[in-house]
Amino acid sequence: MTGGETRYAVALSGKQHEVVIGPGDAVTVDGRRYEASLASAGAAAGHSLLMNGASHDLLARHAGPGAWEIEADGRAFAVEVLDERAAAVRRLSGAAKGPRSVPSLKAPMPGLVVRITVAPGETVAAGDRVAIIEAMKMENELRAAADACVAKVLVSPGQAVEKDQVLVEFANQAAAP
Amino acid sequence: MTGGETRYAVALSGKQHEVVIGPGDAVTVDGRRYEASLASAGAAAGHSLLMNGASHDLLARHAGPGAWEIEADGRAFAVEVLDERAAAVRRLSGAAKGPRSVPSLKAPMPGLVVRITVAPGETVAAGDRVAIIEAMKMENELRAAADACVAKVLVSPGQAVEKDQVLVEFANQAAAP
Amino acid sequence: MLVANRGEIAARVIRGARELGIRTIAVFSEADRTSPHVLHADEAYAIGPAPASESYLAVDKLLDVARRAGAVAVHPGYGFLSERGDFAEAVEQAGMTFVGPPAAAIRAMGDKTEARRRMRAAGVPVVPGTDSPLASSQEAEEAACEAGFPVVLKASAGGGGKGMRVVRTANEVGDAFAAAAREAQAAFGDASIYVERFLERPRHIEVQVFADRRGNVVHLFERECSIQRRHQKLLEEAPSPLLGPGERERIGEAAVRAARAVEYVGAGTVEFLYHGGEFFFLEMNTRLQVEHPVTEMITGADLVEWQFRVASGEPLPLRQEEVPLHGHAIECRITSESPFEGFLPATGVVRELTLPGGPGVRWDGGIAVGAEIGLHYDPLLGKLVAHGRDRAAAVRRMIGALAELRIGGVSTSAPLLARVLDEPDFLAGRLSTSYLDDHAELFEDDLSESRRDALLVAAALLEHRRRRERRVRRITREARPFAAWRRSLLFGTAPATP
Amino acid sequence: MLVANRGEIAARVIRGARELGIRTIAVFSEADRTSPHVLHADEAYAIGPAPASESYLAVDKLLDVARRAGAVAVHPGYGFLSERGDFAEAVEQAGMTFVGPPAAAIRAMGDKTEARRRMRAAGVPVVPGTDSPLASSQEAEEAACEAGFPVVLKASAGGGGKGMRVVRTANEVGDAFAAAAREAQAAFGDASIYVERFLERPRHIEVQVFADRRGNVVHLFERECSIQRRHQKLLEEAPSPLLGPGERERIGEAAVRAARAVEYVGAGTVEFLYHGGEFFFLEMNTRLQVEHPVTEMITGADLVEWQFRVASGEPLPLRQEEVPLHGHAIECRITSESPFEGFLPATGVVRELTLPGGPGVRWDGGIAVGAEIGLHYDPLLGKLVAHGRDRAAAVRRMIGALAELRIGGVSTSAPLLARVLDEPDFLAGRLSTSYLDDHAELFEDDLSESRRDALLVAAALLEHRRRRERRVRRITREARPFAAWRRSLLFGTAPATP
Repeated sequence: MTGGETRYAVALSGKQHEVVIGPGDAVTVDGRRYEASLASAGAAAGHSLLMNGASHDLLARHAGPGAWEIEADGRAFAVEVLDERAAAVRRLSGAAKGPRSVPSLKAPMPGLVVRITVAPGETVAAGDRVAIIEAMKMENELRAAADACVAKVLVSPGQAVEKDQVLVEFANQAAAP
Repeated sequence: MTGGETRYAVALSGKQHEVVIGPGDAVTVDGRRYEASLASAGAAAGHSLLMNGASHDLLARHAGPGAWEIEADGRAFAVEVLDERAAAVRRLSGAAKGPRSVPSLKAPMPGLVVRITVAPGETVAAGDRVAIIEAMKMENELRAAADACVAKVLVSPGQAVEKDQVLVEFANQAAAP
Repeated sequence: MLVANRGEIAARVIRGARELGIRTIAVFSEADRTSPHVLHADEAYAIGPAPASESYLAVDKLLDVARRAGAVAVHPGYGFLSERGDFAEAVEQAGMTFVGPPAAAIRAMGDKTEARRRMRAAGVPVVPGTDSPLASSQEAEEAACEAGFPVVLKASAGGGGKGMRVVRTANEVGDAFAAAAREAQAAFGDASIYVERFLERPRHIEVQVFADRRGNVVHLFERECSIQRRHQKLLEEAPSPLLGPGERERIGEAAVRAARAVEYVGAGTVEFLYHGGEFFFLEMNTRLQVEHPVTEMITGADLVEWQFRVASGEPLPLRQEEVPLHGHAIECRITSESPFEGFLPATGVVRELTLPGGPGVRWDGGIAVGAEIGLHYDPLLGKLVAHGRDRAAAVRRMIGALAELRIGGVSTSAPLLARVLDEPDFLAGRLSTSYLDDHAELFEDDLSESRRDALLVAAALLEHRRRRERRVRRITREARPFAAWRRSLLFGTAPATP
Repeated sequence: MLVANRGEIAARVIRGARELGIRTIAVFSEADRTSPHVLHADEAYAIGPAPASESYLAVDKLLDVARRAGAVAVHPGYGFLSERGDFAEAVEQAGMTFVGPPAAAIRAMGDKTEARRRMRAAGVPVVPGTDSPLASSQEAEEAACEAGFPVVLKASAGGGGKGMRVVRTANEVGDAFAAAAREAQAAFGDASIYVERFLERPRHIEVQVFADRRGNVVHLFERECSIQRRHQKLLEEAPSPLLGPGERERIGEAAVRAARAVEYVGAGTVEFLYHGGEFFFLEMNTRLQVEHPVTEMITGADLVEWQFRVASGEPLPLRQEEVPLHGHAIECRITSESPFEGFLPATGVVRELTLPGGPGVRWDGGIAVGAEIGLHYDPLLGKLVAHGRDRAAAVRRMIGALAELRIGGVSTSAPLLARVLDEPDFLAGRLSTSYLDDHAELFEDDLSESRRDALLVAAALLEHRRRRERRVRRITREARPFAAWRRSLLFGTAPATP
């Protein structure tokens, strides 16, 4: 088994790559061949990866079935690993690009709602200010990621919110009449 | 329960002390009263102890029933905690001083036996050289801890030994005819 | 000596005091029970729940602990109560020494409009703007028009970018005034706002000054702090990369003049905006500054030691001409923020902490493994400082140190700072406070092929191993008949044949 | 550039190279796969199993990696192959630069008896003794009698205390000769032994020298390394606390003379024994020394950078009169040994690693959390270095830094060193290589009452909590009927009534 090859479809930043593991320490990425050695290093998530000798100091965290969060140079990347069968199913169902974006504005961190600057029924353009949240003594402006129509405002000024709590729900412009 | 008092007999360096925990954050050591707060700090064994405000940075490891190894200023101390009943039993059986020393010389670290300088039947005085072990490229002389008679030599030069492996067994002088 | 602070600055002050043989007393909120400053102090006392208003800002509790523990002095650090004249006074009235300037100097500089008046009188150049707090957004609009757009609204009691708003047109003034006042109220308990002309792409250059109780005042050269985001400094260096010796002398003298004007004592920082060859007084911070280590590294002076010596009545250890200037130093503020997600505050538990080492590298930290990074306090986790023979050497050393620094469990500013240190304008010393706005490319994704392949391979290998291990576990389980049997009995189905 | 070493020195060399923009290539044995030097290098290659003879000493493997990775230079660090003339030659023959002195200089100083001859010829004072290796224990006894007891037997190929034995009477010579030869053979592959008069309670003072390829030689002042155990240095400082300026100049000049005598190039250390106002040449270490950081801290020079510059043909960056001397620096060697149990080698896994910080503190480490400390290599885990305005300030800073340093999972030398730093003779500078033998009280148990009570309370509280938690778990389990039921079914007894 360890002498054989295993093929995975690995997605990073919305792009899928083919990674073949084996035989032995060989690993191929979209046809580029490497000798690779991965070893756990440090207290928790630290890993050392050597690829053809090049030394990469990484932090890796398992984030769900097939999902890995890997940190390099202090930046975190979400990487999804599918085996061949799962990748084929994913391709057929047309969902290769991951979950569709939910049309809502979530609190990016715990904090206090200072102001909601939109009302239901209003139309906002990408970049428009939607809400102000105070956290760590600083006011943080939250802006619309895309053109949309405000469907629902779920919080009010003065309210404490958790991370990822939905503040405003949108109806996508596309879906709007 | 947390409001009450619990009494322990705590042994350190062969001496027993009475420690009373409670009520609340109060702790009494041989009658000296402190306000104490202990909190885990750091990755593994780290602890912060505040006693009447004085800050102690400790490492603590559970080392068996009632046995704790506590490191302060980089030095490790073995501390044994007995509840009242166990302490009473211990007193009655006269074993308060801990396990009796085993009449043997053990390897203090893994290494290579260079030489055994005693033979069965020989008498050694405390401080006499008994064996030389090489470890980390250095020769380490092992000496007799007490006057004794050599009963058995269990290893020979060139042999690799594990930590705590018995090298030489003694018959205590007291037990000798 | 009681340290009325937390985090890295409390640790720094405790180190300084310990080296002078001074007994150190820490205080901690419930969130900080096992923070480094608690572990390193001789004594530590609880002062209440996490919110600063109920702990680190609670003057009564602090003085109570100081009295009970027998403190003879109080060091305020920076932030919190460090620039509250009332606190300095309360400490002195309790019969203890306040390690900082006299309350009068704090007040003179703390009221930003008052400070502007006094600086102008002392012949220190000041940016055009109002000399008194604005009563309303109406008044703000008028003052703004007078100073000339763009303008900046600032908290009179402020500092550190809180309660600040840049406004480019008259009809934005209203909103900005309200927001700035809200922030000022929250941060300083005082909603007063004043207005100043806003200089486009100025550099932020500040001068470290030190004064003793005998009237001696020296400066320890300048620091360049132009790399900022929303007036929060991210990276500081000393000396400034583009100041000539003549300018260095002139700005140093202006700073000494500013300190003398308020009869200053102790460590202080006079901040200037530098624009088109001119410099303007911005404000004076009447305390030890976050970025004091870069000054320590180029001068060899221990500023916390100087603070204690001055507080105990000793004269300054050096005359102006004796202050040395060796090489170049850079400080990176490592904050719990996600620079690539709009600098959102990051929270989490510190799972790994690997610190860089070697020559010329210094870490001033306030965290340890296991620390929970919440939202109660400033996001500053620690400061990484590098010193080199010259600026290029210090930059290279800092790049290496940032690469070695590993903080697991919470996002930090480190990766952005590593990019700044490798950016041509930064390397050429073309700095301004708009630097980050002008370099949007620093925030782009730009994985090299080898790095991207490394991420892909790491994930694939991890998933591969995980699956293999699961398979091994499954096989092992199936080989233990009781395991399956037990499960089936519990769930009421027939036992599987082993 | 390939670093043919491991541990803290490999990490140090990699840092130095990285700052000069040099691509770094690490090698590692199976025991070091995730060591810091592997993580910090640009590239890293496996060179075999843990025993050094099959990895770090395997010249062929090292050269093979160097060639495959396209290295143009090899840095040997210290220990391992650093003082093997053959290795230096093999590197040069493979078309790469050896970052170290020429093979001839290594050989001249490597053969300790040859070195003594050449030093005597160059007018460098030498301790009385033999100039050629001893053929037998017979010959050793005669030579010893001639030099005058006490004498010391030393490995010709040696250094670092290995293969050394002090002998006080003629009838001890035989045993000591055999033991020294055995150790020398094991450590250096060469059993040659020579004899020297043994100076009672001498001080170990060494001088850092540096030479370029153009014939310039400078010294960077001396280091005092008298705190030793069995000729293994534990604590070093620079400058020496009791050398006057005249003596400093004389010993520096003698060291430069020694380097010139062997046409030295690169970094080297000339070791002297200082006894009753006289100093005697002991040996020259033809490599970077473990304790080089103290010299870096007082001179501001980066010795690894100097090594690379000299190796690439550049002249020395400073003339003798330009070498500065600022303050005082101390280094503590943090080794995996149990100082209170006869310095037994300690093993274990590093569970916690908390490093000190703040001004004037430097850590050069070769370990990380999770590192397994075995017996294959030197016990040096890292070096803690502190710099201060003067010796007293450096000592106080080091005491604080040692208190902050927390290494969990393996015993270290740190607690003993903390005691040394607080001992009156040390503080007064009354040092000698017998210091530790003369201060047995350092090894005694001496818990203060408050510390002892803290240990007792900590243990009692931990046990108290453990019992309470166990009780809670038991109660919880009893409240879940299935748990008991399942157990009883498995073990064939009747179910307990829930």
